[in-house]
Amino acid sequence: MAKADNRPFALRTYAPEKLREALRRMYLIRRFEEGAEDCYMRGLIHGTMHLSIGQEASAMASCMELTDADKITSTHRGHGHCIAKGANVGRMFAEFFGKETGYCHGRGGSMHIADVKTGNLGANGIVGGGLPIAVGAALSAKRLGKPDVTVCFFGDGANNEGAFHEALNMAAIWKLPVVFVCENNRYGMSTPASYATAVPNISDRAAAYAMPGITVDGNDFSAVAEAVHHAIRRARNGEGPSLVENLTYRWRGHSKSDRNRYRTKEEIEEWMARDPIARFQADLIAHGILDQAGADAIAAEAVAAVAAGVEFAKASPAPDISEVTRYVHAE
Amino acid sequence: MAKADNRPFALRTYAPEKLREALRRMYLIRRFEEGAEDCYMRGLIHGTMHLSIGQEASAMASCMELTDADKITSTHRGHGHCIAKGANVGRMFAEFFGKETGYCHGRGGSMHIADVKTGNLGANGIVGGGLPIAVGAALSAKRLGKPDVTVCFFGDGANNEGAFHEALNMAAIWKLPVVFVCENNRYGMSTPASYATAVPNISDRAAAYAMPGITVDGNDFSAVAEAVHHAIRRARNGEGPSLVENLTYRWRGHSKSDRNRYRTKEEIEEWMARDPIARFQADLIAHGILDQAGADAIAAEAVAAVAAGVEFAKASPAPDISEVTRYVHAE
Amino acid sequence: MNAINPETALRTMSYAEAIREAMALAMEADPAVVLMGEDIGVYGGAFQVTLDLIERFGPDRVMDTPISELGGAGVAVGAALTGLKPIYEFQFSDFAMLAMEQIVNQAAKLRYMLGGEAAVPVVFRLPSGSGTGAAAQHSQSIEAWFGHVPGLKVLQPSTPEDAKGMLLAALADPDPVMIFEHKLLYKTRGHVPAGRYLTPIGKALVRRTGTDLTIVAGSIMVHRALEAAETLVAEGISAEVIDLRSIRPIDHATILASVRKTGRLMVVYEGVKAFGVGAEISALVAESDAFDYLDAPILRLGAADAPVPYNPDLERAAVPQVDTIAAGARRLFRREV
Amino acid sequence: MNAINPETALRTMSYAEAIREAMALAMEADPAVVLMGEDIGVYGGAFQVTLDLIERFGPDRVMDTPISELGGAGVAVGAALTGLKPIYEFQFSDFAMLAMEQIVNQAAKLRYMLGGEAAVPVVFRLPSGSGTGAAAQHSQSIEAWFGHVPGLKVLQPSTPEDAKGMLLAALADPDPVMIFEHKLLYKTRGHVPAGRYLTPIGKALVRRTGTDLTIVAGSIMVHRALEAAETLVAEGISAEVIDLRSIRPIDHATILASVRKTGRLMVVYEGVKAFGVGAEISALVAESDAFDYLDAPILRLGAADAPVPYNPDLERAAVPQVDTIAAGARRLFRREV
Ligand SMILES: Cc1ncc(C[n+]2csc(CCOP(=O)(O)OP(=O)(O)O)c2C)c(N)n1
Ligand SMILES: Cc1ncc(C[n+]2csc(CCOP(=O)(O)OP(=O)(O)O)c2C)c(N)n1
Ligand SMILES: [Mg+2]
Ligand SMILES: [Mg+2]
Repeated sequence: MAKADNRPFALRTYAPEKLREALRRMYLIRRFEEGAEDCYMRGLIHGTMHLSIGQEASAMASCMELTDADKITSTHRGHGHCIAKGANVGRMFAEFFGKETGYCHGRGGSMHIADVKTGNLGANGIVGGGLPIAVGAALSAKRLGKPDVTVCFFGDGANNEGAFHEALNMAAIWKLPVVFVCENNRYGMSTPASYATAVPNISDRAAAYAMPGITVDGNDFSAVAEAVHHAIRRARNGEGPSLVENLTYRWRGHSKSDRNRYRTKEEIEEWMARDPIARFQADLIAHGILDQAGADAIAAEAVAAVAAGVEFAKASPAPDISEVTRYVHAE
Repeated sequence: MAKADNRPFALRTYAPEKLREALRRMYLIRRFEEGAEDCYMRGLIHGTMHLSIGQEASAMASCMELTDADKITSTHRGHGHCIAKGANVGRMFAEFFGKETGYCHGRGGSMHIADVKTGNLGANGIVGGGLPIAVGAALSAKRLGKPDVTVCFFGDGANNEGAFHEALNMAAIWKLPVVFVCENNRYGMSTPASYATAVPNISDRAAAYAMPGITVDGNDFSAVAEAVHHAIRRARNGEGPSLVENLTYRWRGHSKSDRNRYRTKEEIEEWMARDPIARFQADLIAHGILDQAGADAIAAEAVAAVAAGVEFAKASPAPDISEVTRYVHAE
Repeated sequence: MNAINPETALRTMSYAEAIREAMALAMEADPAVVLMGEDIGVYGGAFQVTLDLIERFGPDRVMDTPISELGGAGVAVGAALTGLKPIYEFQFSDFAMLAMEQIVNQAAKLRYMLGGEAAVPVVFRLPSGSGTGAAAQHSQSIEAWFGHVPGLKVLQPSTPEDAKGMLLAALADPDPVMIFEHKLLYKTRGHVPAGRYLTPIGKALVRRTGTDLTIVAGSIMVHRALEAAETLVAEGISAEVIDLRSIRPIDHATILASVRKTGRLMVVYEGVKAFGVGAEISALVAESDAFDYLDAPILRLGAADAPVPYNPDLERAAVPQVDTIAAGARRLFRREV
Repeated sequence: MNAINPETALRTMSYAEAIREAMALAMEADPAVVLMGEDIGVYGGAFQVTLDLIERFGPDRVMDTPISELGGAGVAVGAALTGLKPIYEFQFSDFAMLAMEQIVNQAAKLRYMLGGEAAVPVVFRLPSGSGTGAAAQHSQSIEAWFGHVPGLKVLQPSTPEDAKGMLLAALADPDPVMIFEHKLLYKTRGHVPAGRYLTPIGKALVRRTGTDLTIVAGSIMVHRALEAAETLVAEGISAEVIDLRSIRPIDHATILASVRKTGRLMVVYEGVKAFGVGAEISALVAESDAFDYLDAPILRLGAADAPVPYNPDLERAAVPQVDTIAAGARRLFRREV
């Protein structure tokens, strides 16, 4: 009998390069959002943005098994999903800067960023707005006979929208290949999930749709990867949807205008101590997939990519002011 | 020790007069709807109507403990609820005839019939439309310090509306005095509940709102009365909402334009054999609360009341055509 | 559909049948076309428009949806974004109010928000209008709202021929299209050409030429306006009747040309008068050079300022009828508006 | 609110503070008044309008709702039907699209459908408009839609004084009222009388008198129109600026009187031009006797026919600004529209 493999799921399942790439993308998400925050502070970006710093494991581990043909639907807090799915940070910055080279040609901004070519159907400014859209994407795959799955990201707050209920029910009755990934960061804006949601775990609601539901430590890369892996396998096998709840936390405020009146410094610090990137990196090093020098190189690469992305965005042209109605309809 | 009372819940709980009155109202519902159907066939009523014949136990047993201060919200299939809650069939017919003496002064018709004075906040043409409204009524009771409860009727089809989800969640987090009564007659229009709803019992969804849920034989008066009794007690005690699912069946088509392509004659006949009125009457007779002559008198009384109601409606004046915009705003 | 010879010049069928024929043709030609909606399967739809299609195309392509308009419309949007061409039927246009989010925030805006990198070729069908005794929540005419929404196309066919041609045009369009179908028109009959043809989106049609007065009307009001126009002949009033087949985009040119010719304009529509289709048409003329040709104020005939009442006499009184249209025209000549 | 002497003639506060003062006054006077909405408690609302009210009135009267707009609005409707007077805040007016069913099918129609036997005294507050870089789903101006809905009252205060007075008037009204508050106005300051006063619903206000041109504008556009009017003085154009404080009902009399005087009309609004507020105002004038006084076509300045773009220059270009308003006025004198 072979010796039992006691490594965490992700480490025994994915090739070392794939794991290192995952770490790289997690660093990229972190540095990208810090960079965006910095640009915002310096007045280079207008509007608002919702940072996912602290939630990188949830985004990245949920995308480990997705190809460009697989789809995701994302949220207002979508930079992490976008990068995890394979987007280019230069074009993302360009979008934040409102440039024609941005993913949305400067029309969408942070809340609508999408990269349809890598299967990212877009962030969404409407809480819960992506849920039925994800089910529709899964319906397309099933009807067109494709093996693609759709991963639908949404927050704890979104789970109280009617759209959640309608979408999950339809996905279930039609056994569609979709994985609902709830990123429960404990708050919908300022409102605690424990106040707004009648059940302790959002995955408790999976039973109302006769689908499997599981709650995992969303800052544990491997735990998320494992839960989503099973859900994706189920989806690809035609067994229908699943609900995976990743318990996590955003370090920053809800948006740039958050005055943080609803949570304590202690709570924030407690969660910062559970940094999902540091944890994943430590795991990789502990299991010999990476050494410290390699980790440092990956981290440095992320810094460089972000810096280059900002430069690309700055150097890019703005949309022509006369083209305000361009892209409303097919050309 | 006293001898155990083996009579069905309703019979050991409610006074004989109250039970006989319940039977009377059930007959009234049946005869009223048959009368309405007849008037419709004869061209006296226009539009459409949704008959609840076969579902009388669900309506009546759910209203046994309600006072005029307690509220109900009803549905497009609302005649039974309306009569059970205490409405006058003359004014109901007058409404169907579009008369100024009707409950809605001829503006509403069957789908909007209401009798606010007896606590009926109205039928609703929008499936699921009454669910949040019921929660609002329960909120009023709680905030205004009143002991009133609200019974919210809705169908199996309505349970897939987002409004269901949002309403039940809010009722639960605020522990509001509302009882959600799902009349599962197996179809939403033509669509089987078993197809449209991902779970076998709609009461299975109560767990998603951390509230008690129970499924009962909706044609068994006592079973419904018992389930609703406990739910109302819970509500009045400040313990929050409950979900009661009454399994029942409508003998008629969905509406007057139903061509009945989706269910079999056998199925309909099977359910007609489970007539909730005959069953309740037999129970009352078996337990000596009524004899056959008394039952016949009650039935005859319903016939007479319906005939008188039709006459009242016919004799009533129509609204003045110049008053088409009357009642849009407070006068 | 089966027994009709495509060579026959005058194929007559009902508006509902014409829509059904368009759907069947499209489904035969393109496996990506799917139908979604409540009770559109064995029931055939509340107005029997999809009757028997589930037998022909199966439940995978004629999908009964749960009573979940927001979700259903959203699934259609997501499907359209990823390769299907869904036709989503709202059982009544009133229920589109549950799905405004997906129609307006998502379908209409996705291409733009994504900088042209995505398309949402979805078609929404919406049975609309009053006259059936179904009262306030089942009788509305809310098409004007969607005229206010960039990214949408909004159609309202008045004949079986257009009902078919517009649905086929909508399916050929890469962007979201809403088609308002008047419930009272479903059983009206008319000539419908065989095979596939596209009624151009955004083009109004002069249904009757006249010299003294332009009546712009849409959907069922076209028929009432035509009837009223006939009664006006005896009074020496020659009315031109324009069928406003498309609310978004609007065919300015046809309307303005007619007004320049007649010097008088009346707009007839079933929606509530205020903020309705009439306001937009009136404003288009009032801001154009056709303004100089006007010999009388612009008259709007829309619904009374009330929800649709149940009582049949009130219901009739609430919206323009042949006699009120004719009376409106007369007022324009006496200048008493 | 606390330290201010009610005798002081010029109490200055922000638009947001004025709304807050109105809510606090109403809540003190009437225990039936409750606030509902997302993050209106400790967070103080997305735009800080309800800041600190939860501390004063407690969570039973300042109720954070889950992210459930349809349900939340519906709960407010049900509560209004049964004795409470809820003020429901949509975090952004864009999200009202999730609740159109409850607003339009229920709140607006209940009194009518029930033949006058019920009332729904609910107030919906809707932060609205562009200019914040929040892009297509957080920047819309959809007030025109509600102008099309009998049973509703629709307000758009442009000053702190009106913001307070209209909210108090809305609470005193027995029927549902929607108040559109422009996000860019929240921090603008102005005089606000102390105590309880009601700004009449349905009355427009002449903010600037003039003789040559009538500009009808609402909400933030009032300020831009006033600024444009000043620049026009040098060019010899005397513009009258009317603040369209109420969209439903509309104050015909004030608008028509002004147009009869000036002979020229321009309507400025932030919603999409087509089917917007401008269409209704234009049509009202074009169907009235004021039509005879018009010396030029009626000009509408609304938003570009596109969703609101993210890029700040595009965003600015998409809606009327002071310079485009002034240019519009000039066009009316050159008759090049
Ligand atoms: C329909 C809708 N309602 C409200 C909002 C405002 N809003 C934006 S994000 C947010 C909180 C969402 O919470 P959650 O789903 O938990 O996601 P998180 O922000 O925590 O990632 C709210 C209320 C919105 N954008 N859309
Ligand atoms: C929002 C909405 N969607 C659809 C309809 C059309 N409709 C009316 S009743 C009905 C079926 C409702 O089913 P259920 O809730 O089970 O009630 P039942 O008719 O069986 O009593 C449908 C689809 C509607 N009135 N409102
Ligand atoms: Mg959250
Ligand atoms: Mg049913």
